[in-house]
Amino acid sequence: MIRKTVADAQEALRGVQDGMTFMLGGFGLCGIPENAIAELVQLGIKDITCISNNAGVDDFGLGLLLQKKQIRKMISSYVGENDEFERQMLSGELDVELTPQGTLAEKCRAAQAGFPAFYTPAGYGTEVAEGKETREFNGKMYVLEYAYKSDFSFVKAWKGDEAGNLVFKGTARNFNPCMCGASDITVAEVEELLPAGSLDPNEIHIPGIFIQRIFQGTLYEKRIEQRTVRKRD
Amino acid sequence: MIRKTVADAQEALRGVQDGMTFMLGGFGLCGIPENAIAELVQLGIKDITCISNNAGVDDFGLGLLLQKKQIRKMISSYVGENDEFERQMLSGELDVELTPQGTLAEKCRAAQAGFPAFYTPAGYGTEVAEGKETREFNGKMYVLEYAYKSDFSFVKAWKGDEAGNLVFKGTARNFNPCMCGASDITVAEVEELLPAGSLDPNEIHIPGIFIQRIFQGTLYEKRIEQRTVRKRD
Amino acid sequence: MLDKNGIAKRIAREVKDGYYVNLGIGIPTLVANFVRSDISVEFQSENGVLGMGPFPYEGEEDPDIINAGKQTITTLPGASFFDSATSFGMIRGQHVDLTILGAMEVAENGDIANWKIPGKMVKGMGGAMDLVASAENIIVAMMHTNKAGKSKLLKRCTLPLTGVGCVKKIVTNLAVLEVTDQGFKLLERAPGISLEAIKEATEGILIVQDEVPEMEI
Amino acid sequence: MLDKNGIAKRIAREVKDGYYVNLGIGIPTLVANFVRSDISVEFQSENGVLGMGPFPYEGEEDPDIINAGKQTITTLPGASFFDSATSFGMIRGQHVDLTILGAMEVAENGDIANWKIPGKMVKGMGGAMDLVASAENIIVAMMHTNKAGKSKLLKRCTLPLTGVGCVKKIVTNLAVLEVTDQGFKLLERAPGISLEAIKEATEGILIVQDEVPEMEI
Repeated sequence: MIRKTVADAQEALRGVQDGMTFMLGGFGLCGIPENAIAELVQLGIKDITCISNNAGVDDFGLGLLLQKKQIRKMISSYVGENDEFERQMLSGELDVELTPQGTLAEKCRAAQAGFPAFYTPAGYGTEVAEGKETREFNGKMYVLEYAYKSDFSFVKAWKGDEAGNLVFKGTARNFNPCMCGASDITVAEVEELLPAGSLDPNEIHIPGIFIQRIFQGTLYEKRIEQRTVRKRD
Repeated sequence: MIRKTVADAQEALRGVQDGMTFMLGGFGLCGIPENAIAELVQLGIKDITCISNNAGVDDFGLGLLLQKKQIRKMISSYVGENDEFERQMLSGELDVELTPQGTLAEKCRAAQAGFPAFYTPAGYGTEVAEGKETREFNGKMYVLEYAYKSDFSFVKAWKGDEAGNLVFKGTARNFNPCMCGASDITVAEVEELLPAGSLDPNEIHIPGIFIQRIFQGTLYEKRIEQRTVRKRD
Repeated sequence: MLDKNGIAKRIAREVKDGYYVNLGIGIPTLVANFVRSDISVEFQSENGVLGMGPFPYEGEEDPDIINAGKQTITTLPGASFFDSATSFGMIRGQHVDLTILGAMEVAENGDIANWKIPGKMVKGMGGAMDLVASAENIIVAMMHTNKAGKSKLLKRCTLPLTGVGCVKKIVTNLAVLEVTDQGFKLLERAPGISLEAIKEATEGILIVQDEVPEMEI
Repeated sequence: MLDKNGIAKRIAREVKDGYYVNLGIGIPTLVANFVRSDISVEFQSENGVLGMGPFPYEGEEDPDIINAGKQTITTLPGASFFDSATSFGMIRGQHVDLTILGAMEVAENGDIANWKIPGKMVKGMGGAMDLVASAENIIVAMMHTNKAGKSKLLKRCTLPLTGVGCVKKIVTNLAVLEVTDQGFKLLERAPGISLEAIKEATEGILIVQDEVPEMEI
């Protein structure tokens, strides 16, 4: 068994530098790598390019990095719910590249699985496809999209083991599995870090081969964006 | 919940016809859809094209269909361990298309996920790439391979539920998940068929949306090809 | 004239037994409330869940279980969770039978715009571009006119497109329309709405054949 | 001259701490037996397992747990199972650090042939084409000559190729060689094997610089 455990976020983020490109898991505030984000704020790393489906909210998630103006460019599919984001984008401080959500997921998965590029119908005929190669297959038009290249992936899982194997919970899974192994270094933070052999090999969502460093995160806030409930009858 | 359960192999295979193309899961004899194969033998369907990593052994797996000369064409990555296969191939009775194993898996996954084609480095510069489009990305050469089109996928899982959700065991998983939803109709046979709600939604390997029919198989032989053991100390 | 619930109620009648359905944010979300209880339907949310149930009871919200609108949800028996690549595999691979989404504009050729107002609003397309480019069966749920009273059913979209030639059916507060090669074909009128009112609110070509019945909802 | 176990033993020294390794059928499989016990290594098998252990004890064979050679195996703590597309994602994505496989022929330009003898044997390439096209670090384990005594280290392969320009290192019963732009560079001799014997058994260009030490195994 190849051990991937590191002590904490500080050790896990060793090597991050200004100007790097990061992939960050999560959908909205669900399943985001809270500890890695906090450490990036702490380190004050600047001029970051972030590949992440969303940009957090004003005071949580990637919003924390936006507040400190650490992000130079966001690559996302949806960036609503964030006034500071909008302000920086409209003022030109922040570069924003909007990408269809399925394309974003597959650009990560392509990087993970060694595909240089892929054809998707999403965005054909729209400004997203401007300047991109297109091609017809079976009478339908597709756009050629390229795999992302990035320096670090920061993902969040529910349970993990020393070998780097990961299990996710509910919809906190989202982009996290696709980003594992899609960067030079993948850092996984987990709510519960277990000895190797604790997880059933059948139930592992992401094998440890895709992970370089794993640590047990602390103080998860798991903020809810839209608390919707129904009354008991 | 959308029910996918059918009574047995007979009902599950309704609609299969001479000349059709089938995907069949399994690696060697591990994780093969034994009940579906037995039913295809029973029905005497002819001129089949089979997409399957292997072709079984003389008297088991797809070998049973070869014995009865029901297969017109095999698309596989490895076809050793089968004398009747070799005889039919050399005599020209059987058409054989050999495909790199990773390409085979991805041609199934592409069909499942709506990708018309993909670029892989496998086979570049070999006879497998003859007549195929090639392209350079980042200084490396890739071959354009197309998604398979097929009529039925026959897969075998360990546990399944009424909604068609599947869980596989060990290396009996192999090609089975990639073939789900990759044909017009996907038929899953399982060792244990459970009521909806019995499987933890986190632990489902293949969601039921990819499955049209599911049934509990019977009399699994699970033959071992290479029984390798060590002595107790 | 229908309200949002009325539109959702009418669309719910398009949901057939055995359908997997993806519901967009806004009016489409309401459709789930009106689907007949005697048919089997599963709702997919592109953030990675199939078999969505109702909102949780107070105090039972799980931050790890949300829909694409970031709302806390529950799951029903037979549900499953999966990653984003698999989720869009379902969508791109046309395993989802029906997609219902909102729009800012729809053109008579089936083009749709719903993600950007240049210089004003840029929230992003989310999964909408994947959904409209892949789905075989797309229904748009929207008001017939915008807040300024201008038609949203146009000859050509003026806003940046989400997808081209993809919309099949539109249900508005005034009418049900089908997108055909010739333009918007009027199928049904909302209760009490005249043909004239619909004509006036529709900028694109409106095709009216025979009697146009009132909706049943 | 080394026997098969000797070749495997020498190759085992190329396996470094922290490596994920894919072992082909035949001699490569034996390598697992000789890897130092004080380093951490995980074996991947392309049919969908990472963290392979030894063969099971008699009576404990599980037909659902095999390796790519269809042999019954066990798994070690930290193991995982996955599907074939994910497995080749690991391989294509270069997450596997070292690939060791057999060959029928290797050429001085790094080409390899190991899947087909026209008119005689066509078992198929299995995962070999994916492995050699993707891996950054490929070691070939084979006899230096074939049964007829002909060299298997050639100027050009005569059999249908498995991959082009991909082999980096070769360990045979006679020698350890590196594939360079100039040809096969002789790195080590098997115990008791003369330079002359290696030259005679090598059809391709053999580069001999300085003293060539005997292998340590």
